[in-house]
Amino acid sequence: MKKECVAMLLAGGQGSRLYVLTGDMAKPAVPFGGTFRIIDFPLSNCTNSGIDTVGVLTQYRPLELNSYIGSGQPWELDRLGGGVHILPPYQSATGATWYKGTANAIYQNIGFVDYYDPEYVVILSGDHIYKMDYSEMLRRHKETEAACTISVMEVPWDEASRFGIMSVNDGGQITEFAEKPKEPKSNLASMGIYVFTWQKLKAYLTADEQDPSSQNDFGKNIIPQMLADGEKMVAYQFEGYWKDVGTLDSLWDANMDMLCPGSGLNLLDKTWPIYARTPSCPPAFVGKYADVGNSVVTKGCSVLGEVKNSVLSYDVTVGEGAHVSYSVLMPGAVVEDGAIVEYAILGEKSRVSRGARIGGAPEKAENPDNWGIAVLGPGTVVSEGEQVAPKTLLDRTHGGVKS
Amino acid sequence: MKKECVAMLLAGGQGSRLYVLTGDMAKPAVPFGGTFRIIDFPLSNCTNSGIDTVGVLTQYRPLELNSYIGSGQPWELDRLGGGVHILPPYQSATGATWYKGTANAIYQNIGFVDYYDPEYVVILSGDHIYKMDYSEMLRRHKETEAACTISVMEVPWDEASRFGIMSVNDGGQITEFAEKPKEPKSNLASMGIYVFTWQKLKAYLTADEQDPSSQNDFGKNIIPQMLADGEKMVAYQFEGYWKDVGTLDSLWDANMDMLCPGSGLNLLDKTWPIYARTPSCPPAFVGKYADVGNSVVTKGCSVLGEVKNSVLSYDVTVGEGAHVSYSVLMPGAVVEDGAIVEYAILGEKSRVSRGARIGGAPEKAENPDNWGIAVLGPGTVVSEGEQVAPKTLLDRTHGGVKS
Amino acid sequence: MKGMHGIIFSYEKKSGLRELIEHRVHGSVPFAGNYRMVDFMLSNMVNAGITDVGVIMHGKCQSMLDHLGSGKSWDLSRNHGGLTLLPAFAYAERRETAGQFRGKVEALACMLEYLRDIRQDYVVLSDSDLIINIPLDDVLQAHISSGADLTAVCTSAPGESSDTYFTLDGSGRIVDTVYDVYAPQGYRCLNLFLLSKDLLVKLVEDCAAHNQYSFRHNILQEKSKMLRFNGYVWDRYAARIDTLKNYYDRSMELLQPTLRDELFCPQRPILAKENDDASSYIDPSGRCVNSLIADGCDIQGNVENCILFRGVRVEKGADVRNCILFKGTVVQSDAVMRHIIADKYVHIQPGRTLMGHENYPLAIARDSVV
Amino acid sequence: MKGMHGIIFSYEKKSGLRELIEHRVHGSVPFAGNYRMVDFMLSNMVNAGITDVGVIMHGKCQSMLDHLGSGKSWDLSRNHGGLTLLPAFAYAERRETAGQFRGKVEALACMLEYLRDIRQDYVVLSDSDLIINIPLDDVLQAHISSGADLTAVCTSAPGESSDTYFTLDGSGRIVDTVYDVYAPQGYRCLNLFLLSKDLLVKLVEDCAAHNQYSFRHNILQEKSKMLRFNGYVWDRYAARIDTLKNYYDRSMELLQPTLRDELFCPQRPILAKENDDASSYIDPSGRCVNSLIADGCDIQGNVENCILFRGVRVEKGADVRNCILFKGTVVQSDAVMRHIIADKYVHIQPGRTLMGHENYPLAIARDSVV
Repeated sequence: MKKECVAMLLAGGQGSRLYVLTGDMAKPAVPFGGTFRIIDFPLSNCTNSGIDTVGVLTQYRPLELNSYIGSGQPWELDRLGGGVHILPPYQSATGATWYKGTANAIYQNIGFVDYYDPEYVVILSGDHIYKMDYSEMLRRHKETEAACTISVMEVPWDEASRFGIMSVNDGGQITEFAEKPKEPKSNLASMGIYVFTWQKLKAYLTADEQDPSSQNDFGKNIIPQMLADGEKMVAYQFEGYWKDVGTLDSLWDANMDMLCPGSGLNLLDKTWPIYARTPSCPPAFVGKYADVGNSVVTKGCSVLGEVKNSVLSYDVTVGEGAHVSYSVLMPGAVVEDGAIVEYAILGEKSRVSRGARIGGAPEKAENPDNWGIAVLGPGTVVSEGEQVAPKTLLDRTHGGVKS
Repeated sequence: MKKECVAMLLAGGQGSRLYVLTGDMAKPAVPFGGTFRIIDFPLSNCTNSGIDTVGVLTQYRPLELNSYIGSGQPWELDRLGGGVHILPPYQSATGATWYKGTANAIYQNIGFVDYYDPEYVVILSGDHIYKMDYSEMLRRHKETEAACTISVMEVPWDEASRFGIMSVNDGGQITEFAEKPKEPKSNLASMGIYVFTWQKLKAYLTADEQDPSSQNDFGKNIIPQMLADGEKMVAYQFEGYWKDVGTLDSLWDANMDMLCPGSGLNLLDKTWPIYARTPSCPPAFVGKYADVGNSVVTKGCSVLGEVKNSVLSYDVTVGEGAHVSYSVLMPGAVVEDGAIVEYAILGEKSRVSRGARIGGAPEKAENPDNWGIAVLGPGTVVSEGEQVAPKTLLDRTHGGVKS
Repeated sequence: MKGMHGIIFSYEKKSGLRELIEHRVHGSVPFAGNYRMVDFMLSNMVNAGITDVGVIMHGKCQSMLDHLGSGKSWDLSRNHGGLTLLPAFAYAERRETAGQFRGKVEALACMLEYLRDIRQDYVVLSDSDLIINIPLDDVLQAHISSGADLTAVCTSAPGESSDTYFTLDGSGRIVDTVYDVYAPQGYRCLNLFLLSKDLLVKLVEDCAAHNQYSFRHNILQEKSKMLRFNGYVWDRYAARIDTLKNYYDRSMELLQPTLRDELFCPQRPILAKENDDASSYIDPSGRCVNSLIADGCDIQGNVENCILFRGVRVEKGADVRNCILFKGTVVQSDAVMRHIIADKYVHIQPGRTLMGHENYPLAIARDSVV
Repeated sequence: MKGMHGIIFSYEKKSGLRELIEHRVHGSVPFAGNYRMVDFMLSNMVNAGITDVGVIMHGKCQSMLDHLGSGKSWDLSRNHGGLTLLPAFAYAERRETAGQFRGKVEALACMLEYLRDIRQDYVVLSDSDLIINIPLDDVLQAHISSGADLTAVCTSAPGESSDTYFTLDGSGRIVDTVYDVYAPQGYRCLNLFLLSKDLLVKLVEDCAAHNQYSFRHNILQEKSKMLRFNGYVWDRYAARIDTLKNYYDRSMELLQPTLRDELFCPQRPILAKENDDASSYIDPSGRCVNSLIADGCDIQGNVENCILFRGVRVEKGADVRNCILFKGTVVQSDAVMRHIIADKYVHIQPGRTLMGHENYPLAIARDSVV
């Protein structure tokens, strides 16, 4: 069973910064952009790039992710001799450990990769929204005969200190790597997408595992070590839309980008399709007195009220006289008659009862510095007439208010 | 998603008593009877009994089992809203633990069961060879309105002290349960197959979890506690072939039972089919000078020598002049020209080189008390002319000889 | 094995659906934005626990074949049973023609071997173009408890004069069956029947032996003397669609929430084939009201009282009212459309005007550029 | 997208396979114990990385339809591309007959829309009954590097006089194409062709416009003047089977290990449809030698020089030699069989004797009780 390239997807942990939304699921299973979940992006990128073997590394409530991915059929990853496999930690004859870090997660699954005996491995992250042809990056990796190719993109200079920054010479080779440098020497930020020559990576993973002081992390340990050892590290410059949606704010931002033609995120474009698993629903219904503008609606929706600048996932209901703006409504969310939802994320099957009010516009905030989007976790119910202030996070217990 | 009945399959741990054969896989993935693996029996029983939702609990190297089960298609368990799911331990918001015992494994997956909101749960074990209609047992459970129905079978009185023994009154109700009693009061042994009313079981699992002294085991804790509390416990008497194949000897025995018309284990019988996932191979070839008797052969086999009273799985090769008797040859095993294999189990892709000799007949043993079957682990190679004595266990390192 | 087996008739017949069935059989005509007509009956069957369904095909069945595929979308892709496609090749060969079956019984007679091998006790027979969401397990319960030999689902809502009508007595027994009537009378037959497998095989054998081919004449009318045929009255949403006008009206009805709730009740979901469409985008510059909108649409213009299938694009300034636009229709800027049914991939160029009337909606053939 | 697209012709034609194709097309005739003939070409395609395959069907294709299903067994069940079944309904209707295509080009002309939509650069055309295990990616490499417009796979092993034969020049170019010859000469065409999608569409359009329908005459012979057609010589195992005798001989050959190793090389596995059979049991009372035995057999009697398909039962005292027994054949006690090809579920009663001859093997029709 020989494959040229296998993808390993770090579906990651609990997504603590998204915790209100991930009470029941792994971060990559969080809904995005109406029809999708975050993990649809790397999986569809793999399929469209001709990579048919993907390992998904997760240790946090894999059940939801497992049943979402299933046989991999929506992404054409239900292949004999390949396909998509969920890889939780397991007990082996020599013991059992949870994944200690991103590098350790791959280390623990060397056996899986070796089964396919690939030349190259692509390491992906489960919480990025982007469309990218990995085969182009792989082609460049082969051309330059690099040990590791890292995809990078230009970021504004004033934001560069928030990223892992690469200094690159004229040939595109990486000369220096600095994690969140105070004084960045470059504005090329790592996107956390790597192509490795597998035998090289395997050697470094094995060595890293022997080092008790290591955090077993790609960014902190493996990449710096390879650079220090003088391995050939090449930067692959990506142009296009890319966003890390690891925080509630960035998740909301990315959803809003969908509604902005200039953002570069066009999900109706079919040349690089993103696939998803969705239930069967009748088409969306927009009512006689509805007023929908600059918004997306999805099958199963019923919109009777006003919806502006918002993303409605499937099975969402917006009642008569309700008003929704600048908000993300996840599958099954219900906004009852006359309720108002502004600058908010409503989790799956959450419910805003009649006349309640969630969030508010920044321009109306009393203290603009303390303003933020309001978030309801999955299944959270806000009762009739209740007010939920901006920046409030509510989960199902409706206790844990954090502001 | 309402199901009347969900099955939970305890695919168990490392199978330490089978360890030479399970170096790379969970016990239920061990091959059996030519075309099958052990887990095919409970899975096929579920399908044939009309149960279409099965959770498989495992924490030991789930990858092999995972890719064997895949979408569940060979067992018709690739159902929308149901099907077969592998359930490894996971990290939840409240922490992460490995499965502490059989009851704890179910306890950790209460969420999975509740998702299907069943009336009843069938608890199965992953290392039994038998054909059983669970729907009959379920029917009896409903008729008697029991909290728990335990399937039992009569064992010879002199073996009863090796089993969990049930005392039963005239109405079939269990009055007493004794784990491996010295002086058994009955010869009805528990087969480790339970039907529970789910709400009852859930309550007992939750209570058991609170008890720090509990081993969180069905046989040791849950069943005795329910009996002590006066819950209605009913015995369901099974008649037919059943064997626990948790040891090397019993695994070999059960394979030999296939060749014995009186044993009750007839795998060619199609009225209760057992399904399996097997690779595509050409038909078995039996050579011009082959001599095959009272044996099974499977696709992909090539038999040029003598094979008597043996079970040959797929892709097995027996060379010219080789002699195989009273042995179990797992997929891909090779017996080269002139080699002799008697009373042995050859693991997957193991190889017996020319002129080597594995095992021996009990009647020829120097010390009959110390005789036993010889076992080669998966991938083990025995070199030319080498002798492997009866009762020897060899694994791939070919070091760990144990006799 | 107990339970029901499904048989769906999907061969062509004389039809008033005109352009819509130029390249399709009835059952594969798109309906209600996300679906093909046959999805409804398949979903009814699957929701009632049916695992084995045979689809009898004839004529232009490429679109049906492509649509059904392995049956995976309806959970009917199985190693044993599941979906079986039954094209009538042998039949066409025997009659040395590619013509139509003369009747349902003739179609069944061609599949006798298949019928004899059915492993369930009861068989549900249905056309492929009945739009309904009915709990077939309830029909089975009624069939069994009534002791009837055959149960026919019917409705008190009148239809065409060419339909079949029953007269029921107080016990629900069909005491008279008529068709080609002067005016609708009694209960209209929905061509959805339930009977035991054994009786079905016997009836088909018997009819075949006498060169009888019509289900309604040779079975419903003639056998009702010796056997007990019952009616099961269903007065919720049920549509049998034979004309464009009919197609248009029954589609537009679905803009009423109550009817939609009847047809798409969440306990018995209607399963469609999966697709990869993203959510639909509605621009602020248009007005989009009282419409059903499938995924993947890009709506920049006015859309009012419409049913939009997947991937429809309505450009800025276009004005589309009371229309049904099939998959991939493009309406360019400033075009005006009223009472139009546009088949797949119709392209309306900028500024064009197309007007039908409520009483006479117009259909535009697939791939047309206007 | 680069790469190849597969097209398999699976419609009936005049045939010497008699009983074996009474209820089947060629491609679904069982072969080599575990397989149907079409499995070989499908596996060749899949092993060369082909993801999209169209199967052109006509006539008695129910068995083929059932066999292929969703294409899952060959990893061809895909949301995009994968296996497409192309039954020639529209064609039969247009000609108002259920008759055969007059030739391959006519069949292709009926599928022109499909051909134009092919998303790969190259197309492999093959019959469904070619038994071969050939690396099609090597053929593609040869095609590209030779600069030929079309590459035809051929063999130097002679066949029937009705076959097509090529004369190749030193560069591999086909300089002459003949058929219906007095005696085999040159390289025999295996009806396996590779050419670019664009050229295929152009050739088919051109032929259709001139009412030309024969691939070998109108394309191989007539177009070879203007275009460069090359031969790719394949001299390992390759069987095109047209007669019972031929079927028997090419099957029995597989008892030779070397030929079997060529056809079933592990680098390019031949994929069959999954089945649920247990291992075969061989009783000590019989003698079972030099035979191929599929799973699920129960062998109590003598079996020598045979090919046994799945689920065959040979009872005690029966003596079966030089026979090919299809799935589910039962040979009861003390029956004697020589040089027989028994179709599926044939039942031989106790003590019966059936004898063919090596030069004239006899076939027993499906389900016969002897």
